[in-house]
Amino acid sequence: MEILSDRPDLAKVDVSGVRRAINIGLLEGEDLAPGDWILIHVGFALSKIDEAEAKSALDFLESIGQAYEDEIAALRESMIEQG
Amino acid sequence: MEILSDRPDLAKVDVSGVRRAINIGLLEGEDLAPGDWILIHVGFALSKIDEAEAKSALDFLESIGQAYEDEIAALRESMIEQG
Amino acid sequence: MRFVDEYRDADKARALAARIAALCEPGRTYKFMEVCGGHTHTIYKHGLEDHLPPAVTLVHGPGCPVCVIPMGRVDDAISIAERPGVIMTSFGDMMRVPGGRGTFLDAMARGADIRMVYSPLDALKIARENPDKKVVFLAIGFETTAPSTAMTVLRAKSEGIANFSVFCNHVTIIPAIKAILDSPDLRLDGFIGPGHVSTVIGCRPYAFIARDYGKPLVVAGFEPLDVLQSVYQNLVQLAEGRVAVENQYARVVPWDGNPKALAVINEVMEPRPHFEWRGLGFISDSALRVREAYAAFDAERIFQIPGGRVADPQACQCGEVLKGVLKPWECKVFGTACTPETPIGTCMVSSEGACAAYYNFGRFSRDRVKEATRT
Amino acid sequence: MRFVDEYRDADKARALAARIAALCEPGRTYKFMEVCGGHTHTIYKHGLEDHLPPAVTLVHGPGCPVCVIPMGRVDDAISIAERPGVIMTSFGDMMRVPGGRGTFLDAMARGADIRMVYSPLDALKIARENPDKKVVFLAIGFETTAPSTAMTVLRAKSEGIANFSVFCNHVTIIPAIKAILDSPDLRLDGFIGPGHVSTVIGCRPYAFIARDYGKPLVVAGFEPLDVLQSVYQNLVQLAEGRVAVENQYARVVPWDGNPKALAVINEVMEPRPHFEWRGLGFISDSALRVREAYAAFDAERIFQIPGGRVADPQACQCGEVLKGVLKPWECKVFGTACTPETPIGTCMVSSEGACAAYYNFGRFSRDRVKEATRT
Amino acid sequence: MTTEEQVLERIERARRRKARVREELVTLAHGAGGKATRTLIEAVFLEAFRNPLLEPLADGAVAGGLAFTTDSYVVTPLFFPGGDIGDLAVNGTVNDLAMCGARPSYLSAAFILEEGFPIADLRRITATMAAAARAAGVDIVTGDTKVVQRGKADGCYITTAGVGTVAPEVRLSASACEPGDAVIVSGPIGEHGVTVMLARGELDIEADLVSDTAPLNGLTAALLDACDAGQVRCLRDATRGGVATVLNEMAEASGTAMILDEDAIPVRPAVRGACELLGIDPLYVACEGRMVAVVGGRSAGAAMEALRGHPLGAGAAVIGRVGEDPPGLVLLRTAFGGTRIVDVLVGDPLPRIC
Amino acid sequence: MTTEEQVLERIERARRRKARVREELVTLAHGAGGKATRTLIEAVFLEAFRNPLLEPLADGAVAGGLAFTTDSYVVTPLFFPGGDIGDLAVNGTVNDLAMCGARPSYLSAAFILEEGFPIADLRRITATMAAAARAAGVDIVTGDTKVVQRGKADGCYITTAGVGTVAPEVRLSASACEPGDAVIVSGPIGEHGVTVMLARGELDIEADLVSDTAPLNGLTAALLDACDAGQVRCLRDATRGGVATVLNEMAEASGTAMILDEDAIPVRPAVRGACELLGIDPLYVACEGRMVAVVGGRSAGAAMEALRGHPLGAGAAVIGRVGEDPPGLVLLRTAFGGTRIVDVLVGDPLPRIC
Ligand code: SF4
Ligand code: SF4
Ligand SMILES: [Mg+2]
Ligand SMILES: [Mg+2]
Ligand SMILES: [Mg+2]
Ligand SMILES: [Mg+2]
Ligand SMILES: [Mg+2]
Ligand SMILES: [Mg+2]
Ligand SMILES: [Mg+2]
Ligand SMILES: [Mg+2]
Ligand SMILES: [Mg+2]
Ligand SMILES: [Mg+2]
Repeated sequence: MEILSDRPDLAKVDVSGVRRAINIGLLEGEDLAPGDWILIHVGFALSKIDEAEAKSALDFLESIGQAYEDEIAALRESMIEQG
Repeated sequence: MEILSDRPDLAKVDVSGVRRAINIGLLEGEDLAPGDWILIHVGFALSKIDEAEAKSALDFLESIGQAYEDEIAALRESMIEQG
Repeated sequence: MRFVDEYRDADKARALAARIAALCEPGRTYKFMEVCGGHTHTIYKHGLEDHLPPAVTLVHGPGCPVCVIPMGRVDDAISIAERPGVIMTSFGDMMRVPGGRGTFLDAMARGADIRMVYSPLDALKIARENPDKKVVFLAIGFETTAPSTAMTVLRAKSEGIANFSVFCNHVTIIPAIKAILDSPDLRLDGFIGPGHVSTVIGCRPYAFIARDYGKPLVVAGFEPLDVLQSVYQNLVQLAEGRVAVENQYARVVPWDGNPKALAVINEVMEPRPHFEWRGLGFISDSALRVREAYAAFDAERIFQIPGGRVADPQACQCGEVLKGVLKPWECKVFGTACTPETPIGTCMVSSEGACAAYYNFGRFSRDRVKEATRT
Repeated sequence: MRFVDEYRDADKARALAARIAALCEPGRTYKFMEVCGGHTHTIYKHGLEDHLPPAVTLVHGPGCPVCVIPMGRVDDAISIAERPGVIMTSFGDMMRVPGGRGTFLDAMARGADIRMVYSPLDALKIARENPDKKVVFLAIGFETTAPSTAMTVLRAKSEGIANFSVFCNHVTIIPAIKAILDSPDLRLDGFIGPGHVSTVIGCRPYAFIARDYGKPLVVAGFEPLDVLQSVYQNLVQLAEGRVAVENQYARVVPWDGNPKALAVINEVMEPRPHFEWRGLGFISDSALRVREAYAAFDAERIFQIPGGRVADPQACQCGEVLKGVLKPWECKVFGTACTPETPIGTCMVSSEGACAAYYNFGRFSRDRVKEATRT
Repeated sequence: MTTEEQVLERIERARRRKARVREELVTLAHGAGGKATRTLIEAVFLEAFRNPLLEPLADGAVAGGLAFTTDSYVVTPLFFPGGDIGDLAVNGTVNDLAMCGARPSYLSAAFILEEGFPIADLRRITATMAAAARAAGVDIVTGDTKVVQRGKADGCYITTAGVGTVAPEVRLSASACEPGDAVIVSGPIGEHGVTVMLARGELDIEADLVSDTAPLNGLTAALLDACDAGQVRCLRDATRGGVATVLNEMAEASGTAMILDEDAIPVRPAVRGACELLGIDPLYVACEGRMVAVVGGRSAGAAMEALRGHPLGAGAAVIGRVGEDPPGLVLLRTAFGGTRIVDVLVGDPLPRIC
Repeated sequence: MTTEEQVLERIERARRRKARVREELVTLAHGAGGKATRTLIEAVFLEAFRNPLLEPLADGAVAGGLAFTTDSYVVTPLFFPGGDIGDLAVNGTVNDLAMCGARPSYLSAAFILEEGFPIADLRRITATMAAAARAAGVDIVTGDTKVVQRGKADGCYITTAGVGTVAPEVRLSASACEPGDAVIVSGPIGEHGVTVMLARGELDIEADLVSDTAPLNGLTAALLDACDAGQVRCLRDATRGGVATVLNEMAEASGTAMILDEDAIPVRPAVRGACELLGIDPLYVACEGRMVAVVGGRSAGAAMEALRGHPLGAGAAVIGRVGEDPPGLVLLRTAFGGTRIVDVLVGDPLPRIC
């Protein structure tokens, strides 16, 4: 995301090389900086993405994934034992 | 030519089966009747054709034509005489 | 077709041609000017000159309404047409007339709404059907069309059609003929008088030509036999040593014209002090404008028009052609730079223009064509 | 793509699915309603139900903004669009929504100028570029889109764009959830809360659901793992015997929402006393209208709209589907008379509509499809 | 002083110069079928695509026993007395194949529809097309449909293309016309063009006229059958630009003179009347079911017999002959006994008649 | 109470009913390439013109060793990154011939120009067409030009038709797909459609994308060469309606299920990003230089090798397989590990992308 100098309420966002000017008037007061991720809806930025929260949510998912793989592995072993 | 009853300034003219409504406002005062021939220019009747004058002009042309044919015939005869 | 076919008869033409040939004094040449572009068209369309002896030459006059419109007026018309909300209406002949900024066709391509009409009444109809547009009728022509324009203005007024106006370019025939007669480099033996114009103005206004200039004038119809007969009547006068105004077209032209038409013109229009004619320059009292009383229908008053004068292209010799001083093919650009496709002068546009008629219908030497078509 | 791909991972989905299955009490079935149409779309687009045990059913709620617009409002919008000089602008989803007189597409075919936009700002741009037209933005949506509409009105005012107005159909989510909860024929175990709406309103307004109705609600994001995780969190609450509002989507949704957005809505709009919801009937205080102070931008005030109520088609069971009482395929006309091509109800139009999502993405029995795609 | 002959020579040089488009924008004249159209085609399309099959700019291309042609139809009004855009689109392409000496086999039909176009009108048009295809013995085997926004078309445009087979002994070409050949038209001219102009209603003129639109492949087959091999030099349907334009193209391609007899040219009274009223020349008015055939003098009698024996050629007439001089021109001996040139049309923009 | 299975059966019956146009007026949806387009074509055009060659509604008609096809091009804007209406018009028709298994021979080109269209743009377009024709090894041998009044078109519409020759052993048909066949795309999908949408400027979105427009006849020749006779079952260029539409037509015609693997479908990041932003599915987005090939399992390896060895097939991928059940449907195994149906598009009106 890059903030356009001439229009403080507009920012240029980039999603996988696709760029669009976005109105960031609804994030007034937020501390926006280039590199931030924002949620866009019908041309307006609605929310700034909280990287810490994102990380903790993903960590949770990872942990479940890991636990699951451990279980699967355990299950396989037990099956081999049985077989 | 037929005069339209609902619009006294309009007449329907017919040229070889081609019909057009014509403004006859410029012939006001002329005695127009269905069957009359009129001269039309850009949608207006400019003049009523004078059948007597037309006939006399054609008569003149016919007479020349006739005289010419007589002459040609005379010429031919004289040529035959000569030949 | 009645009043048409009987005037296109080849046998009668040959008979008349023989009379014409017989009337020519040996060793003398004759030049007659057909004033009206309609006659020019007839002459070339039917190959009338093939019936004339070499001693008789027809000279094409200034009577093509399209040919005499100066470039400045074309530009003015385009400038009106290009205003937002304007529909310009015009006879088809005007579509390819070049102004300083191209033709109507070019203006249409740039976005102007210009529509072809066959009658000023069609323009009025368009105005009626497009109340949110300003519909302008580009009025051109001699006294033949002026009454139609005037009638249409009267109708617009009586119907209360406020979005209709006329860009008036009507011209009058008598001052033009006078200008021709006064030009020093001209040698003419007589005139073929304009048939349709005379329907309106009658035959009296030509009296001065016989009286003051000693030339015969025969008002003629538009079928080829009409024209041929008027040549004949000119020659008869000359042979009999008299000059007069005669009316070959009496079946249509009343000696006194159409008083109603004249009254209508006079009601709506008045003479302009000056008007520029293409190639001929400014001629006094030679054109009509809309009277003050009808200002609401006068496009010249409604729209601010540039009104600039545009000099004719250097190469253009239309003036000489219109005066009958040059034959079309004697113009330096005839058929090369100036063609009906890419006209430089207006005479190359309308099928009534001398150059266009000559180029389209008669470009090749008459002898060669006659030879080729011999059966 | 960041924040996208990592939430579409099949392995993580399988792991979470195993947890979900493990959380289900044997013999018990669970019904969770995803309130938001965006979730419905996610569920079908990614085949999320394939990861759910048979005991867990997802029920599609009234959160598709297109699906809740009553036919009368569609007709009103068309009647505005058909006024001369009007350009109606709308999100693409609305194009095929049937009113009593056909759809926007039909109105366009009849001559209305209706244009698809992706943002109300695009509509404002169209207004700027067409000063001689009246440009109306058809505003639909929950609190997610209402701030954008309000911001656009503020911008129109500050720029002095007088030819722009909004036909306001914004609705609010809480009264709708309350109406669902109050409907007698419903059995739900918990809610998947709307992620985008919550970005604006935050999580506090849902407190009454846990407190007064004893149901859990987990605000969820729009990637399939988000939704799956919110099912998991619902089940965890139930397993632990507690009910609460939880925020699965904390990376985007602040607990207190977006105060600026709420302020902007409040500046420009006020609650309507009543608003009709398709299939659900009139719900009090469930929609927004433009405040008196912004009357100049309110299409409802500018244009005289018929404002008629059009009864839903006899066969339409959208109300039951929106309340989650019927599964889409249980509607009598589903897939026969009512298809995405020829929708009878609005749920068949938008890809967020439960019926359309089910028809387009999941029409076939899950088992047969699973069998077919087994690698 | 330059003589008239010198001027004429100068003009001929100017006419032989490479076509050049002077306009910056496309004008209606570029679509009218006259000189501007020809210039655009030569200076832009031929210049860009140049290849031996395209070069003759004939009704279609012929190669390896196959003829191939296309035309777009943008006529307004879509429905007119005697036909509609549908049979125009089928007959027009059938005819272009027939003019190549081909037996038409298959047609394609691509539709550009304007948003808001009545489905009922579309059904009416497709029904006419189907009937026309049946009458011509061809199938419409492939097609396409596009819809454009309101104001980006005029209801319905149709583009047809056609393929047909050409017998090995048939080799028609405008350049094959020879002095002594007979110039034939297959029937009265100008009916289609006048009918459509009047059908637009703007002229407030009525006439008992119907379009001449018809498939000419039966007629051309009969003609080719009846004449000795090689005697049919060239066939052209006299569409946009009319008989005059077709003859000018033939004269130019073959370096011959086409010498017509005005009295011999069949024109129905109503067409003549309308043309007089409108100040146009029937020789330039489009037909959609009439052709010009140039046939070697030796087979002219057989050709006329074959044409007159077919319902679509009942009004066929020999309207002139091919001469030697002046090369590249069309001359007319008028009914009045005079002569004139019939040049390529530099007309005012015509209404959309096809 | 009716069960879900009963409902599904009822739906299938409804879907098999004869297509019927319910609208009275043509809407933009009739041109979008989805269900409405199909309905219009079946209920109006096929109904009127019905014949065995037209019936398959394929890319073109094939008979007697000859393929024949047509398409109109109405794209806006006329010029876009990677191409313009000119190469679209040439490549599109070349590709339709190639999809018939034909070697393209000749093209026709019919232009409908709007009064006021810049001659310079026309020159630019014809130059692109000439270059595209050269690249594809075909000649534009016949054509037509019409000019319509301002406001009756959108600058320039082009209709091309094409003929080509089909080798006797090549017989491609949507109905030939069999369970066990591999479903292949020749490269990343959706680039043309997204490029044109963004080029209109209305979305205010930029992306580093160019149209994929390209002539595929070289690629199809290589493919047909590499595979055993009969192993290439069907080829389709994935234009309006995209890969999803093409696969639905194949599934329906052959009574098979097309089973896709979302992970295997090549989509460039910028296409994916733009589609996410616009809420559209790349499977429905038009390509103008990509094809779907269904190849017998036995030749799938050879097919992939041939495709990958050609510059226009470097990004080819096997995206799925043909299955037996449920007949007539396209299924997708999602990256998320779920499954869904990929139905025929009933989309909102798309911008004019071809
Ligand atoms: S050739 Fe052209 S420039 Fe010369 S007089 Fe004739 S119209 Fe005028
Ligand atoms: S099938 Fe149609 S009518 Fe029935 S609930 Fe769904 S959208 Fe409404
Ligand atoms: Mg032809
Ligand atoms: Mg053709
Ligand atoms: Mg043709
Ligand atoms: Mg197609
Ligand atoms: Mg229209
Ligand atoms: Mg195709
Ligand atoms: Mg095709
Ligand atoms: Mg195609
Ligand atoms: Mg053509
Ligand atoms: Mg335009």
